[in-house]
Amino acid sequence: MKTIYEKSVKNRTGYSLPKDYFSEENISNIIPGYAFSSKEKELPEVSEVDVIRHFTKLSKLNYGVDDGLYPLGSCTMKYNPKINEKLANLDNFIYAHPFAAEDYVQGSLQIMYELEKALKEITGMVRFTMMPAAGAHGELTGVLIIKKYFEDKGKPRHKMLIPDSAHGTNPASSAMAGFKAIEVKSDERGGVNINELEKLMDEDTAGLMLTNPNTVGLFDENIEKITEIVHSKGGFLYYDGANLNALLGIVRPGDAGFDVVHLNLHKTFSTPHGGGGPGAGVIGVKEELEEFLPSPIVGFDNKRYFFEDPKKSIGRVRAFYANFPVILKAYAWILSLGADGLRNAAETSIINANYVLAKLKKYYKPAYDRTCMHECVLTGREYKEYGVKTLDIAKRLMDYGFHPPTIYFPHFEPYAEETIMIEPTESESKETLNQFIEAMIKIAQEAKTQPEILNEAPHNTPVGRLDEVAAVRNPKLTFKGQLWSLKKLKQQ
Amino acid sequence: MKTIYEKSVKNRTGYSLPKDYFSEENISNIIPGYAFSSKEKELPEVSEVDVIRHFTKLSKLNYGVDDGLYPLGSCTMKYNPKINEKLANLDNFIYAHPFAAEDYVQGSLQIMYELEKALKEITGMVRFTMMPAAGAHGELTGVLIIKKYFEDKGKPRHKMLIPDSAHGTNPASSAMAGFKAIEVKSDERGGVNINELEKLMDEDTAGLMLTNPNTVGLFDENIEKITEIVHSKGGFLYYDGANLNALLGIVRPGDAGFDVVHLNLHKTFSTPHGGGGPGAGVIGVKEELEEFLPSPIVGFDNKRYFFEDPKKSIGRVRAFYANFPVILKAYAWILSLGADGLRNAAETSIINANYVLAKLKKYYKPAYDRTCMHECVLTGREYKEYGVKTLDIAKRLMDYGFHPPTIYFPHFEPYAEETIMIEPTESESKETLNQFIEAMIKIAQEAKTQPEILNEAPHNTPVGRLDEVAAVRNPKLTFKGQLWSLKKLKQQ
Amino acid sequence: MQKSTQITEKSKTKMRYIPNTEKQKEEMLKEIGVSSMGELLKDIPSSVRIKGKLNLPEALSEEELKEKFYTISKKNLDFFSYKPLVGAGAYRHTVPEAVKAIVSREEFYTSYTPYQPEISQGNLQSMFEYQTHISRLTGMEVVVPSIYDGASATAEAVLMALRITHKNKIIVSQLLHPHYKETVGTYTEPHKTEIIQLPYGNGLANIEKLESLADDDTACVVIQSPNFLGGIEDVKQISEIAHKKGALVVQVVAESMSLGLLKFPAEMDVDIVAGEAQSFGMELNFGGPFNGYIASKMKFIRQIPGRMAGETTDKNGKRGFVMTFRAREQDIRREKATSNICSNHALNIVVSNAYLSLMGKVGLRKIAEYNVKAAHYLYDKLLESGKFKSISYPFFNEFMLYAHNESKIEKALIDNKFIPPLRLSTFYPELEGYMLFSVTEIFTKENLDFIANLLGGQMK
Amino acid sequence: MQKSTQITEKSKTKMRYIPNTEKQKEEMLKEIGVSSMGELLKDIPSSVRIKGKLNLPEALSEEELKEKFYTISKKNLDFFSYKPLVGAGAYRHTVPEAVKAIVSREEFYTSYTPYQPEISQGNLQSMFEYQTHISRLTGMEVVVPSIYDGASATAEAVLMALRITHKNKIIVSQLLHPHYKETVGTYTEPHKTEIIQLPYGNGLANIEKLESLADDDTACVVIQSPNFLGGIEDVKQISEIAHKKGALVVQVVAESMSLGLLKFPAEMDVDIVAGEAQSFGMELNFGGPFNGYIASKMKFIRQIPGRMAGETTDKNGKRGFVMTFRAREQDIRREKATSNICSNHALNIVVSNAYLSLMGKVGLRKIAEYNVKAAHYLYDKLLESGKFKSISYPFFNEFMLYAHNESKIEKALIDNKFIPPLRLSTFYPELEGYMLFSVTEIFTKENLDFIANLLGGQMK
Ligand SMILES: Cc1ncc(COP(=O)(O)O)c(C=O)c1O
Ligand SMILES: Cc1ncc(COP(=O)(O)O)c(C=O)c1O
Repeated sequence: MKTIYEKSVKNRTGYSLPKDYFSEENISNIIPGYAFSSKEKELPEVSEVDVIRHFTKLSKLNYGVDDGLYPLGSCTMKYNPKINEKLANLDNFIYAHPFAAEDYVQGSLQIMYELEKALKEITGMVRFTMMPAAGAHGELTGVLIIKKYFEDKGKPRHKMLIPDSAHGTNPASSAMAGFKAIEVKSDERGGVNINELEKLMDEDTAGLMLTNPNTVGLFDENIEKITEIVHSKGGFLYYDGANLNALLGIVRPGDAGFDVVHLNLHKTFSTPHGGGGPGAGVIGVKEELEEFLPSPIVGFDNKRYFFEDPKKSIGRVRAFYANFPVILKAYAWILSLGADGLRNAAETSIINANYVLAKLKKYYKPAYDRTCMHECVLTGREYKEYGVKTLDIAKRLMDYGFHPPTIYFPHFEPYAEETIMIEPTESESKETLNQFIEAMIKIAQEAKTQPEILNEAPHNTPVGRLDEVAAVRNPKLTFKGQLWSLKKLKQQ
Repeated sequence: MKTIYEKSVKNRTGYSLPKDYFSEENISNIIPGYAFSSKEKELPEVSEVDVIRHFTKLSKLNYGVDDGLYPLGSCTMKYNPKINEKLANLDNFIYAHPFAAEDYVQGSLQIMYELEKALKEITGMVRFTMMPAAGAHGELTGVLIIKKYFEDKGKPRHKMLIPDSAHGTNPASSAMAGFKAIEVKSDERGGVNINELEKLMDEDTAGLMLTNPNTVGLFDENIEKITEIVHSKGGFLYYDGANLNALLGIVRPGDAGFDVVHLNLHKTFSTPHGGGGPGAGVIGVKEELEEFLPSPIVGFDNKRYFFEDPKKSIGRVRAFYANFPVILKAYAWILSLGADGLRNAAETSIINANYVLAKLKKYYKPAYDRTCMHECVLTGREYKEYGVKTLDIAKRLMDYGFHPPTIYFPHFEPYAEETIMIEPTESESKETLNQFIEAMIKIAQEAKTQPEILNEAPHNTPVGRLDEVAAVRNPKLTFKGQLWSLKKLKQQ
Repeated sequence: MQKSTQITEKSKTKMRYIPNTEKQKEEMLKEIGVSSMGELLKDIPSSVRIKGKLNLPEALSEEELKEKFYTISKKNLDFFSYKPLVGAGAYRHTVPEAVKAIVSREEFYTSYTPYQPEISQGNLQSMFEYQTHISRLTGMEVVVPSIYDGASATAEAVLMALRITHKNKIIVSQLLHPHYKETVGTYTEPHKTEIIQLPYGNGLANIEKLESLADDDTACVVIQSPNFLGGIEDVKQISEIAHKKGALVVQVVAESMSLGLLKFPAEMDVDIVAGEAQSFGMELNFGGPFNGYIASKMKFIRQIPGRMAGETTDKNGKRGFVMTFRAREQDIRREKATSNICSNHALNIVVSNAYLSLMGKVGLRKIAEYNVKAAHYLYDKLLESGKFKSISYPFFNEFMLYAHNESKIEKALIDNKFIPPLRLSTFYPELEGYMLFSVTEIFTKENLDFIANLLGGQMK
Repeated sequence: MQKSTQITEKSKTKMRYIPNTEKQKEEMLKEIGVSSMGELLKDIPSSVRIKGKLNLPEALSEEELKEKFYTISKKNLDFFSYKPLVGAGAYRHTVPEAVKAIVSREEFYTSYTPYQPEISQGNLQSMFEYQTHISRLTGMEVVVPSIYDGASATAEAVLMALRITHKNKIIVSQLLHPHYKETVGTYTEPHKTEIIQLPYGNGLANIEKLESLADDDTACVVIQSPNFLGGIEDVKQISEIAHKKGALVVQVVAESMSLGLLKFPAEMDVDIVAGEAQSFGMELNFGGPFNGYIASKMKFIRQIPGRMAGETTDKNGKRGFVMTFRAREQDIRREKATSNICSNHALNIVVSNAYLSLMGKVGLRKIAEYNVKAAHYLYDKLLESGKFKSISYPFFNEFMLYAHNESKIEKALIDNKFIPPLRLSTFYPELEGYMLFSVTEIFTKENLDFIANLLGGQMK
């Protein structure tokens, strides 16, 4: 469809402005010549009607959780309750200025404080920062805290252990925090290879970043052993909370020995993914790390909420306190479920994933042949011989009306190749899963009998398979139109 | 797609309830046996996720103004501004109870009062009731007022004149108000046949219901003559305001001699049509009819707003005061446009309609070959010989992505048959109209060359052409499922 | 009006809701083949044209508009926080936000009547589903899913009964909502229908009197249950009496939540149900838009007013829905139509469909039960306090009590953020001193204890 | 935690967000081939399991939840009615409701990163359009449409400059937003980057000092314009000095509305723009989520962090959009990625795309002009009053004034429903007594006259 620029008509108007009763003084007398642009910038000119229709059309080219199953593994695409959207949009919250005095934002502070309290209970951690804007941002914050701890002790450490099954953000965050990322192999049961871990863990190693259940959907049975090994060398255990959904009300990472935890509120705690964000990657820590948290955090003296500054803070990782509406929605979700509801969510998500696994394992060999937690990892390996890639399988699923699962992640040899990572979450009903299973089985048959249908898929989508290579070879990153180039504009 | 009943699963839950701390008293002890139902009623059992997805899917089977051109003649499908939706949903308005004391609803009353003031200025009328829920409801109210006026004078009248071009609600409303509806023919210029009017108008005739511009989109040039004839016999001129959009800021019906006016706020004043309502059909009257308005109406003593009761009110036509949010949105629209904006809307709507007329008249013979006001009436007569009905043309338009215009209305001989009534409104851009015109021209060609494409149209819609005859022959008005019948339930 | 000569000039203000630019309009005028806008207006005699320009406030920007309406809204009470102890035909129930999210989809609220079923299946299937809900709540076979409101639905049901029976006398319970009664009066006035009042006593219609009032000229008996005082009528007994005289029974259900708990009207041999569905997901909105419905037996289908959806198939046999039995309607039958109704309150069909789907079989029952329990709890507590007197009658979620001092009660309640009950003397002079309390699931037990304390204890 | 043995039993509470019923779950367990839920949890050592049950408040119904949050929200000021005279990196501009209606479409807010472009064209095209907007505002060729916020975008831009130049020293204007400065510190800390402060005077960076500070080891100069005091810097002159030393120039734009009026950063020879787009349609929301962007020259594309959309075609030659230059990202490059960023603030891309489309070429300019006029109007009025002192410097919509009595001013403003300006001493001890005023288009001239009167006149 046309871009908004292709709908632009000279002098068309989409804005309204307050009446300008100020004197007709020439702006160019106020703004210094070195900075004043004598021309308007070449944005489109469209009416409100045009804009509403344009974006309504665009929206219909998208697929959201409200449209159906969205089984992206590791992403926990659960239902986003409507009441939470409403509450996050209350005027007194959305118009709150971050520099308004504490007395004027007691409500906002209360939400932050109370969510923290609930998260402490859910995770078994001691203190949280709400600041990180996403999981990866939380990881960076978390590993910086660990780094600072060792520096503060006068014994800086330089390495961070990361399993081969870890999400890409884990090594990337470690690297950003100045650590050398050291890979730990998975064993044949899908967990951390304990022997290797023992070998790698030393006193220059700050710790281990672990996702548990990990990205093959398995709970690491050796968690106690792992904790022991890491702690015995004075290291910290970092919990990547992307998969906490499986453990709500069943295991608290804090109890399992984790020292730093990040939670993806946009996953486990139901806040919407927004086409890629904003979410929140809040970080919880144990006592000894508390004083390193980013500043400020929220305190309460039983009368009044206030900001306070951790003594040895790593400093800010962004301008203000939190992605506030995300915080609020996560809290609303917790309150709506209560302790029993959280456990129900975890258990149902596990049942749903195992159900898919049980029904599909004949057709798509699992990475590990065990029951799983909240997500299962299958593979598309067997269809390679028919000329069908895992990508083809995913694309074909769209023709059946489903969002494809995560593919090619996790990726590590020899267990996890051509992976199809399916996370149905507790929001999916048995009927929906059955439809999905049926489609997957049909596709398995098609792969053998009519592989070209898969190779050419998708067929029923607004556009067909797109050429990603061409996009890099001949980069078009902005709309050019016939008229626009910066040089031309400057010359005018 | 499946109905919500087909998605029901025993014991599934979509509700949440406040905690019930009342005693476990048996309800059947409270409710008398003659009325107590021992069983739940057989509604579906679905979760919130199911409901959201069900209705999201349903929504995508619909076409709204935000999806594109919606040129339904006589319906004024203009853009519904988003800010107005927001304002109508402010908490202090939506939770206001109609029996709250006047002092607590001064805001709501102010909105009603101020809208009335604006409408008085726009129409030239003296007093309004906000009560009628739609145009037809307003018509009934209006003609009841006229009826009561004559009864009050001790000289009841029994007939109401209605042009053949009038909307069906006009005769239907007259009949409901106990009038005999007398048809007045249109002349060859598309207006009221003056000679006939003169013949028909007598002292047992309460008046004439006129739409101006009328339903063929023409302003009745003889309006002064018409007024004179009706008034000379002591009759009243009723203005069906469905087409006021053409006249905003150009003509005030009150100035043109109309005594009663209904406005469709959901047409001219931009409030959304809601898939068929709610709208509002407010009624304005001249002095001599004021005391007959439904009760209550809103007054203001320069300090305080209050309800007041017209002395000889015809009585209520509904339970409460108005479709309040509709009132509010109409007022917001007026304030956003101001006097100049209203006139701009009228003029642009006229230009848009004439543009379509000019471009299409070669292909679809107009009912009258004149310039039009805010809508134009074409016909599909010429394609009959190719076996193509006007209905086929309309259905085919959907394949091109447009909502079809109104068809087969108006219908009167010999001028208005196989009519295609196109009202683009001021919300449409030239580019959109060009696309529509192009589609219409293509269809005209298809009609001659491949009529079966039209006969079988639409082809790209969620369902194909539906069998309306079968729906009556074998009525299925509710979902039966396998299990449900009242008799069975009673027996259980 | 303001005087001005250059109107058409002035109308050139840019407006974000009007895409075409001045330049485009000029181009279009040329392509139309006229020399100016004026030429398109030539049919309008100058005598009827506006001479100056409308005298309206200057156009506001969106932000100015927003400030204005926010300011006006604050002249109302903060109604969210003031729970109403008044119902009387307008009930504050909880409305799940999911319902609001659904009707905020543009496809629902910016579309119109499904004249073109192929691109209106969303609305049509929703009508069909809602018809099913109401059918399963009332036991009736035919459901018109939208008449403006309960009052106009009642009036239309009466007109329907007149047409079916060809009689022109009706008996109306005095405990029919007074506004509904008035509306019935307005609608029947042109037909000179004779309206007989059925008196009441002890909170219920006086059924014995009905025996003597009903006769062979009676078209119908109009009985509301739960009645205006919340009283649950013995509708079956009324039906028996009415049917003996060949009269139809129109049951009015102003509080449709009661259908979650009470028997099917069909089971009470009611012929026509006229209902108000506001309790099914609609906010109070100062009294509207609500949504009326009419439900009746199959045999009356050709006399029913308003739009209905029916199931059918497309040319490939695929299920679809259409508006059906259209030959009753004004656009086809004009003065012979069963009603003049055209636009109705369609969006509220979606609202109630979503609401009833969410509540479902069990939820609706539970809410209805909560209403009964909560209302009786408050009733008992207030009576216990000795500050109120009552006659006792079976009621749903509304009840009347005699209060010694209405204005003191009103003041105490409003000071504590509750909207006071209705003074029944507003409509029934003989009930001077009585107040009509309404209690729904928005009241917690804690709220009710507080109110009972407030009105029964402290207050002197 | 609460002690309890029967957890799995208790988890059987019905929940409207969880469709599967207990019965279905049992069926599914059977079909999975396990005898109980417990069997699926067998990998979890009992030592790490929760022994009791989480100690959380009992689950709330939707209405209870709503009441709770409404009540909490009222502990905040009625912020809609309190216009802020404070900006400092968070600006209250008007947000058209159309923008909010658009991002309330579930297709936008319930979807995720467009990993599957064929069913994500809505997001991808919107990214592309927004990249174009920012490109046309900054003059840059490459735009990353979403980094979390302006502060983290600035930090990422610095890291990018370090990678490009292979140097490890940066010069940072003291008038960079203090929070941004702190964030840059946090991000560069692990790399032991040397950070040199560029001092200021007279409301602007001290450019002369730059000459002496910049050397061949300098990776980049980070300059904010408009700076934290609202001052408009001569960025071109800064670029000249920096480039002479082989350093890159990172321009930070914390108030992107200024781009409506000021020259393209590209025209000032800036290498990387790190911006905060909050002013383009985002509400304040207590400070987030906002949305950062990075824009730079084409030659730096392989060092840029974050997700971008690019145009391509499908197999039929139809235009479509994909995420592009993905080989920079963490999911592909892991520890060698240009950043760890994964989820960003994507929904705000849609917000700003809609906002900038609505404002358009003319609107954005007019708003920027209004901001300048209004801010200077208040500045002039306040100075005239003689109650304030100032140094004079060119500013956009923020300015600092010396106030004799900060707390009196704060009290007068809050009493009259304005949020007071920022005390600059919070961040700059040397600016004790100075306040930073922000004036946007939400202030009418009437508002400003009132404020000028209040602060300049009556108040002693
Ligand atoms: C296991 C894991 N860790 C970390 C992340 C990063 O989280 P975010 O995208 O919120 O930065 C993800 C996101 O997909 C993840 O799946
Ligand atoms: C000319 C005319 N009059 C009256 C009406 C009836 O208005 P409503 O549908 O609001 O009852 C219409 C509606 O389409 C109409 O076009």
